[in-house]
Amino acid sequence: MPDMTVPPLPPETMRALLQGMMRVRAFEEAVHDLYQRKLLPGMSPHLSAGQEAVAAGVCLQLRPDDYMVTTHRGHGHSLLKGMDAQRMMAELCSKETGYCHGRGGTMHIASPEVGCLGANGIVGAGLPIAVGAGLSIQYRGTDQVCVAFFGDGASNQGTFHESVNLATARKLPVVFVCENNIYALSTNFARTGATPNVVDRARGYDIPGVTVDGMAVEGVYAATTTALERARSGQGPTLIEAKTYRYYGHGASDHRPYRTKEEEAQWRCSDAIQCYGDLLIERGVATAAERDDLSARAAAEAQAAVDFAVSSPDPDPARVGDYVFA
Amino acid sequence: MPDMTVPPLPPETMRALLQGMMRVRAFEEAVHDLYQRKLLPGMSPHLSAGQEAVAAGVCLQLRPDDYMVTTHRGHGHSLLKGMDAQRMMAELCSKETGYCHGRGGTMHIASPEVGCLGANGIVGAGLPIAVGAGLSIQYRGTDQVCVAFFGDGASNQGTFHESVNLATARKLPVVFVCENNIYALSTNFARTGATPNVVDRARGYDIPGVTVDGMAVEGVYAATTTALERARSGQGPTLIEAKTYRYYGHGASDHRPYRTKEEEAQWRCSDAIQCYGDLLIERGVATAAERDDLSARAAAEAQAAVDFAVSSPDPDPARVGDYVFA
Amino acid sequence: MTYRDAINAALAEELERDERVFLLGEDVGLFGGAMAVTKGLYERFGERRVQDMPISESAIVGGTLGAVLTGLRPVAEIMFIDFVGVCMDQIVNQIAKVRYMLGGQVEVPLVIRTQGGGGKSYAAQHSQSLEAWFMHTPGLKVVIPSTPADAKGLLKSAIRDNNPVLFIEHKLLYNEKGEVPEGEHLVPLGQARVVREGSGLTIATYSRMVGLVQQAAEGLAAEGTEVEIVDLRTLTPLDEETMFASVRKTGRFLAVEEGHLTAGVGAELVARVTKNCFDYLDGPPERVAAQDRPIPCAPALEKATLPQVEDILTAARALVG
Amino acid sequence: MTYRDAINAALAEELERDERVFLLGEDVGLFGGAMAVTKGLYERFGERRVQDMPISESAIVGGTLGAVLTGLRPVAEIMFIDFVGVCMDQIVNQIAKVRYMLGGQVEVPLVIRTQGGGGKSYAAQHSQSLEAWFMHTPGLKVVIPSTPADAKGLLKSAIRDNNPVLFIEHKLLYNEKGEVPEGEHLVPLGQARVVREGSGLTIATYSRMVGLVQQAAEGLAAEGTEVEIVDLRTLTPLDEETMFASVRKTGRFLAVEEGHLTAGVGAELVARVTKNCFDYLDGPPERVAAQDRPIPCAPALEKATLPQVEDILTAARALVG
Ligand SMILES: Cc1ncc(C[n+]2csc(CCOP(=O)(O)OP(=O)(O)O)c2C)c(N)n1
Ligand SMILES: Cc1ncc(C[n+]2csc(CCOP(=O)(O)OP(=O)(O)O)c2C)c(N)n1
Ligand SMILES: [Mg+2]
Ligand SMILES: [Mg+2]
Repeated sequence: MPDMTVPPLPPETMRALLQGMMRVRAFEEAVHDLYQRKLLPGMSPHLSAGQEAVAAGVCLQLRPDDYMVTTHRGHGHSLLKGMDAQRMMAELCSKETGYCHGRGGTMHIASPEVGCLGANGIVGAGLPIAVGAGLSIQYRGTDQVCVAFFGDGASNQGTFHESVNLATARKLPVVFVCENNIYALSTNFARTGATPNVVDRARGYDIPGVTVDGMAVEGVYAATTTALERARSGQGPTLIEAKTYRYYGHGASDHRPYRTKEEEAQWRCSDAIQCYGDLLIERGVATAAERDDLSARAAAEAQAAVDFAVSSPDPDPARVGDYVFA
Repeated sequence: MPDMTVPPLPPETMRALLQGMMRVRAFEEAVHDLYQRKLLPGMSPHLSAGQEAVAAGVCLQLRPDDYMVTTHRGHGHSLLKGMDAQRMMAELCSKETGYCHGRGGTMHIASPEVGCLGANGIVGAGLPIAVGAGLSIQYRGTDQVCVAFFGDGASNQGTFHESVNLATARKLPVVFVCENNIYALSTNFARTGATPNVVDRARGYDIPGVTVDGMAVEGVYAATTTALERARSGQGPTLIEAKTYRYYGHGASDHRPYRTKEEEAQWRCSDAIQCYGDLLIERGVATAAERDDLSARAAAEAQAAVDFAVSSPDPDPARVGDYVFA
Repeated sequence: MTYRDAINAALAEELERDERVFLLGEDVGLFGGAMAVTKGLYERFGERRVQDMPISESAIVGGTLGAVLTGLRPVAEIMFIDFVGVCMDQIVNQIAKVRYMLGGQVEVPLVIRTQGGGGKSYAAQHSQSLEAWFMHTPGLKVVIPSTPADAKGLLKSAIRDNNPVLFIEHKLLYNEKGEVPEGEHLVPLGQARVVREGSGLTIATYSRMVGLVQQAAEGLAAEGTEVEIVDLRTLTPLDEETMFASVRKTGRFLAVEEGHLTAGVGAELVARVTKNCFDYLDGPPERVAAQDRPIPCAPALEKATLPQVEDILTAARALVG
Repeated sequence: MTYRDAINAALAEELERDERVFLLGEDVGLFGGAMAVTKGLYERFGERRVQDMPISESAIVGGTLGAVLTGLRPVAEIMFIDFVGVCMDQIVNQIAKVRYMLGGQVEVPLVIRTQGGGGKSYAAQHSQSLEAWFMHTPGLKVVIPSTPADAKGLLKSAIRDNNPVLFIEHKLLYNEKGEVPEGEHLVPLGQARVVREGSGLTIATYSRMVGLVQQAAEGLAAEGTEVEIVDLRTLTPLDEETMFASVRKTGRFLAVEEGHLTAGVGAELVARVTKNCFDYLDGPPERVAAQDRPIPCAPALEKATLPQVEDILTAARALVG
């Protein structure tokens, strides 16, 4: 749990965190809506609604020259690391104007230019890539950091071990952030993990393992600050486990027989955006009107992204052969 | 370190341990000699001379119906789990009378019949197979155990993590025995592992991690006894790390530039066979003559194995196509 | 009965028949499988016989080998064939080779079920047809059914086979319906099926492409070309004789596959046909396959990458023209 | 200069030339590589440029991709090609596809060096020739040199290429000697080399088999058959035109490879030659390749499994006979 003695965040940071979460939520809801309207071809997108506090608490304090590697559930991370909502949405709709000119779709959104090194369709496969970025930072002698997001399910892949071990052995500036939303598709982590928590694994590498409430953005933020400092100062990786929840199913065809309506309702009670908005009002950092305004702006961004995506042209099949080789 | 309050072993067990180590040493020296004489085709064998206390301390207390999975450095484990020295040596010489009719050679010696499920040419690849044996034991509801040997280097492979995690999550009767001989080929574990010891990893899975002096057979034996009991009684895996040393290079072409003559000499001072022989004489469990006799019998077994192997026929090329499919 | 239900029935029957058979994989239990293939089996057979596994494909696949060596007959599921990259060593270096490396000491009765193929805009890591890699791996049988009846009959045979079998389903076939014989329906591994007889052109194919080739054949029939379609059903063992017999009759050969062209299955078929039927050939055999590039997400781009009925028609017309 | 020294020289020159180039792999530093290929580079360039890695092939190979995406040009070593099974996903799903999946946003200038092949009785997991898998993987270049000069010139080109290259050495060639041009010697990727001219038969091959084919060609010359030998040098891109031109001249084609026959490289070569040179062919193209079984340890069995000069002679005689 985050150290409670840290000084309070500046009000503009608090508002930025709230806004960041709202932007992700609005984006994901818009994606969901597009998918329901059959405007989004391909695999039903893996939505991160419910998990916004992790994306905001981590990504909003990354520098533009920091790196981030994400997963199949990576829209929120990518958006808050600095990718453009419109080009993201266009990619989700497989349009020519998307980041990948429609070649990638939901699972392959990336923009190395802004430090987003990639989502991934293979569980756990981003972790070695993040370590490679860490090797590169060390090689080049900069004080950049690479954050690697992964899920509770991914922590059971061999790549998790190889990556954390190498990063630790070499004291690489990599921060491993596990979004433990309890389930890997349908499978409860309790049924497949040796220990109750992913963070317990940190003990095996002798690195700091920090558990945070993934619905409480300031805790995520504080833990990340510490981990980033540690990484930038050459002390090596940290493993952060954010306990969180995805509101939707794994994908659209998942009717969630593996969890109860009560469980879902309970998590929604601690909704990161609702609670943090209330808190900021209570603290006097934002008024109800300001909150509504942030929310409206997030909705407008998402809507503009949808409009852009929907009205964008499809990629030209005549150019399907572009980009195989450089 | 092993619990020192355990009752002393019966004298016949002590003598069996000494004899087991001598048998492995004699076997490995004979293999070395054959290789030098160019009677052993293929890759220069990975000899376990120096590491005999681990093979003896673990394998001599396994039941015939227990299973064992080993590595590229597995002659000792296989011999003491119950494989026949002559058929092993014949396989090493790629002869028709070898366990694998010459198809396998040093890295693929196995005899599932006596519970030796296989050596392996791929570092870390035996671990999932051992876990599969564990799943099978649990499925069949017996009280068998599977021991999985692996090296310090192998502990950096993804398969290590997947295997220990699954075995722990399912409380499988698998005992993981790491022979940490400091080096993976030329690479010191200190340069590639996150923690100084392989056993530190046990903490990440919340299983017992036991370090033993791999040159002291009774310590290995005691730690294994505890681990086997735990496994048989359904409490799941143990990770044992035996600190040991290989006397020879990784293979014959390895002139060991990565370690000093002093280091080698120092380890030889604590030679498991020499020291344990001295100890048994001191304890009055064996006389010098008995020790010599055990040693002579080990040498005779190895010599008989060599004679058998050298005089055995090569496999018939006309039958090279046998055994691809059942 | 659908292809999905046929596979489910085969699994249920073999679980029922042989206590040594069990299933393992990600989300195969409670959830019934990501493709809903194992629905109801967990409820019926319990968690001992239908085991949910962590996302640890190497442990799952290597686990099957450990289980086989100790007396069981596991059937594992890898959710997408695209994921084999994370457990390739266990499939090709361990499972496929163990019997030979051990000089015949063991039999290896295990099945790895997986599904491949594109057409759903799932992009480069969820749309592949990788069977050529495994056809190039001695020691492994490769089964790849196109119909519900074959899916059931071949899977039952695969489970009873004493060799490792990679059983490749197709994601676009799961909802396809077809007649499936009741009860003990076994299709032997290594026998191709002549789907349609004809004298103008031989097309060898398998899996989803069988349906596309059938569509093309109807169009070609209207143009006066009678196509003989050979559904290979298993790539290892390969029933080349059925192919050769057909080519000796038609004098023309086209291989159609969904995998990438270069070094794909079709190359092997063409090489064998050319060698064995050279004097019967009116012209060079042709291939239709996926283009040599990663499979793109956008529907129009995916369509331009994977073989379409139109591509088959074009190739066939060129062959007979 | 030996093949080994030529590779070492290429690495040294490229490390010298470009600060973004670095080496990583198991035992490549202090020890100089399991095959002694990187000897002296650690001493000369230091541990930053020549990095020893844990036995974590997925992290090594995936690590190269992370390094590339952040501005470097890594050269990784996988000790034996047989070990690719443990990092196949990173090679085929990540590295080979990333440029395409990202719509051309990135270039992927990395090299994975490895060595394959048999002939040393190293048995089934240390003797394989797996290039066909990678030829079947769009997005990856596959380079496989047969001589010291090519090893040097192709490796330097590979390191300067902005695409991922799998560079496959052969364990039996390391001690082979040959002339190597001094200094800046570059061999472009995608250009085959005509090793020997002849009008009686075209043999396309690569890597160690080039030497065996040369031996066979001498025998055949004595029998009156002049063989034209094409060393492909790179499988992707494939210089098919050089092959076709030769076949149009000779009318006969033989593909020789060390990998397994079925769905191997030769199948692709035969399929292309048949298609493009059908009217020039006097008879069906042939293939010589490893038998379809795991590679056995015993020397006599290994010999009966891998292609020998005698096998090439037999196939060639049948073709011209
Ligand atoms: C290697 C691999 N195995 C399986 C899958 C299929 N799959 C995709 S997402 C997923 C669940 C991942 O769970 P987790 O890591 O917890 O992430 P979450 O979906 O909960 O965000 C699975 C099994 C895959 N894509 N790659
Ligand atoms: C996946 C894989 N990577 C690399 C190798 C090459 N290799 C064989 S043994 C070895 C060192 C293994 O070290 P360790 O596990 O400590 O066992 P030891 O040799 O010390 O007994 C290496 C790198 C291999 N066989 N397989
Ligand atoms: Mg999860
Ligand atoms: Mg070691």
